[in-house]
Amino acid sequence: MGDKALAMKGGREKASVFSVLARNWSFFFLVLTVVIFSFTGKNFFALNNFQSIIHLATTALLLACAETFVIITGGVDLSVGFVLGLSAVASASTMQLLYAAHWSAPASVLVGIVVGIAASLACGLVAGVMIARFKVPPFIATLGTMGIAIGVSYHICGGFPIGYLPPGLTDIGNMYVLYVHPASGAWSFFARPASIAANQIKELVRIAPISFILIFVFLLLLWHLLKNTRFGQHTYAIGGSMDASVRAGINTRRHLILIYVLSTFLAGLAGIVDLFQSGTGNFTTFGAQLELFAIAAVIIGGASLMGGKGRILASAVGVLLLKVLENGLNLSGVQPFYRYIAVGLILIVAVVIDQLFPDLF
Amino acid sequence: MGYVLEVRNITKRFGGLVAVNDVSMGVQAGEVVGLLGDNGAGKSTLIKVISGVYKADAGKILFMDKEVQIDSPMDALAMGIETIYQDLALAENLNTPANIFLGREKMKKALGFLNVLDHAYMQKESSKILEKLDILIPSLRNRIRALSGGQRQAVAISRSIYWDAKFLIMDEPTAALGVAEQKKVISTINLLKSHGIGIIVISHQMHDIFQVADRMIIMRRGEKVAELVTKNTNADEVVSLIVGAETVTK
Amino acid sequence: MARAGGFTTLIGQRWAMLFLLIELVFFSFLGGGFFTMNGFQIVLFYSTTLALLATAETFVIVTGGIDLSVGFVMGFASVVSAKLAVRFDSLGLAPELSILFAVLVTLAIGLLPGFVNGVLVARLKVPPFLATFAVQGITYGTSLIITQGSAAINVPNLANVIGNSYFIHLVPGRGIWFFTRPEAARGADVIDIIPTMVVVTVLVIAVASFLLKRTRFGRHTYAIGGNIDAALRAGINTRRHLVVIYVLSSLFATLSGIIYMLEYVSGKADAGSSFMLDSVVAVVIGGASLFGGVGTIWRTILGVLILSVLEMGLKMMGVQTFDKYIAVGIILIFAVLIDQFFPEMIHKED
Amino acid sequence: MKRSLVLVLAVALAALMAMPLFAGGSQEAGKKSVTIAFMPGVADPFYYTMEKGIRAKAKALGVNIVVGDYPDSWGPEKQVPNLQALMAKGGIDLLLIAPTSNQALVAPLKAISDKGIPVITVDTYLGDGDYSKPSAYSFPLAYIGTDNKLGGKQVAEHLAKLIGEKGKVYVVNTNPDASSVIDRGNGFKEGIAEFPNITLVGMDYCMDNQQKAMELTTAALQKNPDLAGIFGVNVFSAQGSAQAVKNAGLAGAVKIASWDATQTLIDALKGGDIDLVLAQLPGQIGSLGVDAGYKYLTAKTAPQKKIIPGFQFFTKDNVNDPAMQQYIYSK
Repeated sequence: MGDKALAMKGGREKASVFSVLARNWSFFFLVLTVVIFSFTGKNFFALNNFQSIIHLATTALLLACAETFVIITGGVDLSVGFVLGLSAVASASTMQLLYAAHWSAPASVLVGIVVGIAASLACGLVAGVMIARFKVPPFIATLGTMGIAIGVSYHICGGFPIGYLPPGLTDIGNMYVLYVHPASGAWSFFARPASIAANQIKELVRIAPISFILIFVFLLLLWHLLKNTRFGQHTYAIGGSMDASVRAGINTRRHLILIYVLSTFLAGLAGIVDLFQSGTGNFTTFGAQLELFAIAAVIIGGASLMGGKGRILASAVGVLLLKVLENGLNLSGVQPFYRYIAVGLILIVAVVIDQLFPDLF
Repeated sequence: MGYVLEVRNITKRFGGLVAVNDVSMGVQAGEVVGLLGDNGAGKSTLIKVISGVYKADAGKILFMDKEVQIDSPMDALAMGIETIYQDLALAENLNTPANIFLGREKMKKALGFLNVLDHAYMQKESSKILEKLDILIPSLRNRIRALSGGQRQAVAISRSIYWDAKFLIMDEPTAALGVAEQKKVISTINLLKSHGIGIIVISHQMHDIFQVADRMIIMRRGEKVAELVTKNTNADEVVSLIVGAETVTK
Repeated sequence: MARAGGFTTLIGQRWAMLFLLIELVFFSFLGGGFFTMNGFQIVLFYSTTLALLATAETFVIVTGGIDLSVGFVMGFASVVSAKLAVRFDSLGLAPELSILFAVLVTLAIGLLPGFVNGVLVARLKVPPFLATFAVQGITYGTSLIITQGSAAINVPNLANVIGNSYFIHLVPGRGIWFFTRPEAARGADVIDIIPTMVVVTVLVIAVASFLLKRTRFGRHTYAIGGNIDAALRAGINTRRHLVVIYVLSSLFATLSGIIYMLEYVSGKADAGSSFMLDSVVAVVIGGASLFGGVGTIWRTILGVLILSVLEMGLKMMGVQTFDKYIAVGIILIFAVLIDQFFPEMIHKED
Repeated sequence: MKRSLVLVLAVALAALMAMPLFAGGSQEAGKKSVTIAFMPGVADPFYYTMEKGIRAKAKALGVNIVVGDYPDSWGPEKQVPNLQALMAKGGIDLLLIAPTSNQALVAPLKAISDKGIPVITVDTYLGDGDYSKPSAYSFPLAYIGTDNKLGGKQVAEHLAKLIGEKGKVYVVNTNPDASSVIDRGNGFKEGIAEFPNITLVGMDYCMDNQQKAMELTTAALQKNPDLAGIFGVNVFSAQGSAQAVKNAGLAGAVKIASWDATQTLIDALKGGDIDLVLAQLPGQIGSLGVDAGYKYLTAKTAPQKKIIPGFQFFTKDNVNDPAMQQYIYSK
C-alpha cells in the first residue's frame, strides 16, 4: 500500500500537464464541443444563442449546485427535481390566491416566493433528519421525500399548470441587463430604451439576461461557501470520512441536515426561477428526470458518488456541457433521440478518465 | 498521586455481559503504559470509556487529579485527551493541514468582512509541528490518500500534539506498517514522552510494547490481572498472564 | 441471545411479512373488489414486471452495486422483441415461429447492456451507479431510434394470446380448459385462474432464488458484497463474477421486457422507466442493504408484494391518484427506520 | 419460535388467499341504478374537464359514476393496471375509456367486453378507430372524440391566414407515442401542404415539459430567425413556445397557434402572447359518452359507431365573448 501511494505521489509531480487536463477535462471538452458546433450548427456561434443556453440552464445549474453539496458528503438527493415542481406550484398557487384576494402584485409575489421556499425547506429538513439522525440511506430518505413532494404538489395543482398569476412575472424573469440599439445608439438598463418601439425589439442587441446575475451571485456564493469556509471544509471532511469528522468534533448531524436543507433550498429557488421564466406554476412531469440530469452533471464535473470530492464550478461546466451538447446537436440537425446515447457515452468517458487518474482530482 | 489520568473502579456492562469489571489504573506525565490482553479482554472498552465513546456504569475518572465527567468524545478532546485509533480517523480526501485543523479551522477576514479559511496559516503551523516531531512529509498539499501508512500515522499524531494533548491513547499504532515505519513510530512515541505527555499504547506486538512502555497493564475477561514494570518482567511472563496460566498480583 | 424483548425483535425481523398481512386485511375491508380471487390475481399479474426487475436488482445489490439500467433495458427488450416479431412475421414466418425467434434473439441481445455494465464496473472500476446510468441513456436512446419515439406495434396477435392467457379457464357447468380460453358467448361466466405470465415469473424467480441461495455462485455473490477483498483473496474471480451478475440482471430485465411485449402486444422505449426506482425500493424494503452482502430473493418478493398490494389496494379504495406517492414515501422511510432500529437492538447485546 | 411465527403467518396468508374462492359472486346483489365507469388516459386538464362533463350528465340522468385512478403518465403500462383495479370493484355496467394505446388496450378491453360490459372509447380509439366493419378491435360500442386530424388541418388553415399565407412554420409536438397529438401533427402537415408558400421547418417533441418546449423553440428560432408561425399541440408546448418567442423579442412577429383551452392559454391569448386556441369539447365528449351508454343500457339503442363533436376556435376577437366561456377547460 505504501509503495502504491508513493508511486501515485510521484506521478502527481511529474504529470502536471496531464493532471491539469484530466482535472479539467470537462472544461476542455466543453470548449471542444463549442468549436465543433460552431462549424456544424446553424447560427450556433452567436451571442444570443450562448445567452439563451445559459439562461435556460438556470434551473439545471441550481439543481446541480444542490447536488454538488450532497454528493460531496457521499449522499445523493433524488428529490430535487420534484421539490422544484413543488416549490413552483406552491408559490404559484399562493400568488394566485393572494392576487385574486386583491393583494398588490409585489406583496403576493413575495409571499408566494416565501411559501414556495418554505415548502422546499420542509422536504430537506425531513430528509436531513432521516439521514443524519436515523441513519436512513440518503437514496431512500430522499426517495421518500420525493414521493411526498409529488403527492403534495399534485394536491395543490390537481394536475393543472397554475395560471392567473400577477402580471409581469415573465417580464422580470426574462429581462436583460443591458439593451443597446446599434442603429440609433440608444441604450438602457433593464428595459428597452424608451425611444425604441415594441416592434423594433428585434433590432436591439440585448446583453446578459437577468438570470446571469442570479447565476453569477449563486455560483460565487456557493463556490466561496465550499472553498473558503469551515462549512465547506467540513462538507468535504464528512464525505472523506464520517468517522474522522465525528472525532474531530464536527457536529456531523447538524451539518448533514443543513446540507439537505441547502439542497432543497436551491431546488426550491430553481422552482421560483422556473415560475418567473415560464409564467406558470408547472408541476414536474414524470419523464423530466431533472435529478438524474443534475447528478450526471455533477459527476461529469469530477465529483464522486463515494463522496469527498466535487467542485461547484466544475459542476456548472458539467451542466453547460450537457446543455451545449443538446443545443449543438439540435442546431446541427441531429435527431433528438441520439442525445441520450451521446450523454451516456460522455458519462462513461468521464468516469473512466476519473478512474484512470484517481488522485489527480 | 501524580497521575495525569487515573481511572478508579470502572465497570462497564453490555446487557448481561460485563466488559470491564472494576478496573483501576493511572498514567503519569511522561510515562508510557502498555495495555495488553487477548481479544475480548476489555482493552478497547476501557479506552472507549476514557475517550468518551462509552459511559461507564460505575467508577470514576480523574484527570489532573480532578474528578471529571466525560460524556462524549468532544469532552475528552476539550480536556486534552486525544485518541489515535487504529484507522487513524483521517479524512483521506483532504490534505495534511486540513486534517490537522479539522473541526478547529483557523479563519481570517478577507476583504475586511468575509470570514474565510486561512490556508496559509494552517499550512505554516502544520509544517512547524511536523518539524517539531521530526516528521518528513514530502508535500503538505498532497491528500492523505497519497501518503504512506507511517506518514498518515504521523499526521494523526501531529494533530493531537498540535492541539495540546496532555494525554494520548494509541490503538495499535504499529499495526499494518513496514519495519522502517514501525521504528519511526516508536521513536516518535519516545519523543512525545520526553515532552511530558502521558500515553497509553494498546498493541499486540509484544516487541513494540517492551520497547516503549514503562509499565504494562494486563487484562483478561474484563478484569485487570496484573500491573508490571517493564524492566522487571519478560515476554514469557506477560504471555502467560494474557492467556491466563497464572495470576500475579503486585 | 435476546431473551428480553424477544418478541419485539421478532417483529423487527419479520415486520415486512406482518406489514403485508396488515395491508391484506386492511384492503380486504376497504378496497372495493380487492378481496376476490380476481382482485388477488390482478395484484399478482401486475406485480410480475416489478418482481422480475427487483429480482435483477437483488443480485446486483447483494454485491454492493446498483443497476439503474433495468427499467430501460426492459423497454429496450420490449421494443427489440416487438420489432423482431413484426419483421419475422413480415418475412412470412408462422406467428408461433416469429414470436419464438423474436424472444430468443431478444434474450441474446438483452445480454449486451449487462455485459457493458459488467465490464465497466468490474474491469474499469466505474461506480455501478454511473455505469448503469450511462447504459440507461444508451439503451433508451437506442430504443427511441429504433421506434422513432413511438410504440413498436403490429405484433402478431398470438403475442396477446400468450401474454394474457390463464393457466386454467373454468366455465361452471361446462368444464375446464387449460391455456386457451374457450369460445363462450359474450357475458358468459368464464372463470380465469392463474395468469400464465404469473406462472412464468414464479418459475424464473424460483430459479433465481435457487441460484442465490443454494449454489456456489450465490455464495460468492454474498462474499463479494460482504468484502470484495476477502472474496478476491479466497480465490474468487471477482471480475468475472461481477460481469456475470450484471449480465444476469440484464437478462431478468430483458425477460420482463419480453413479457411486457406479450402482454401489451407492443414495445415501448420507456415501458419500464417508472419501475426502475420501485425495483430498488422493493429490494430495500425486503431488508437488503445498499452496501451489499445482505438480501434474499424471497424477501425482495415480499417487498414487491408490499408495494403492489399497497398500490392496487389504494387504487381499488379509490384513493386520490397522487396520494399513493405520499403513502409509498412514508412507508419507505418507515421501513428503513425499522430496519435501522431493530438490528441495533440486536447488535448491542453481543 | 421464529419458525412457528412464520408458519402461523403462512397459514393465515394461505387462508386469506383461499377465502375469496368461496366468497366470490356475492357482489351483484342489491344494485338498482346504472353504473358507468370512466377510465381517463392521463392526469391532465383535458381529462379532468371530461370527467366534469361526465358527472354533470350522469347527475341529470341519475347514473352512478365511478372514476378510475388517473394514470400519472401516458402509456398502457400505467393505464391497464388502473383499469383492472377499477373493474375489480365490480358492479359496473358500462365503461368509458380513453385507451392510451390503440393496440395494447385491445386485449384487456376485449376481455372486459366479453364479460358482458360494453365499452365506449372516448378521445382516443382502438385500431384505426373504425368500429363499423368487423375486426379484432371492432367490439366497442362507439368512439366519441375530436377529429384530431381535421383539427390539425384547420389550425394550419387559420395559422396560414394569420401569417399571410407565406413563410416558415414550426411544430412543437409532445409525445410521438400518443395517437391524438400525432394526428394533430399530421393534420397540420396536410393543411400546411396546401399553401405552396409556407414551409414546415421541423417538428420536435417536448415530452409534455414546458421548459423543454422553451428550449426547443429557442433553438428553432436560432436556426430560423425568420420563423413566421408556430403550432404548439398542447398546453405545455404552446406555453413554452410562446415564452421562447417572447424571450427572443419576437412577440407579435411570430404567430402561435395552440390546442386545448386551458385558462392559462386563454389568458395568454388575451395577453397577446398567442394568437389562436383550438378548444376541444372534452366536457361534451364525456357527456355524449354517458348519454350513449345510458341509452344503450336502458333502451337497448345502439349508438352510432363514431361520434365526432366539433371544436371551437378562440381568437383575439371572440375570446371575451360570453358564449365562448363555456369552452374553457376547468375541473
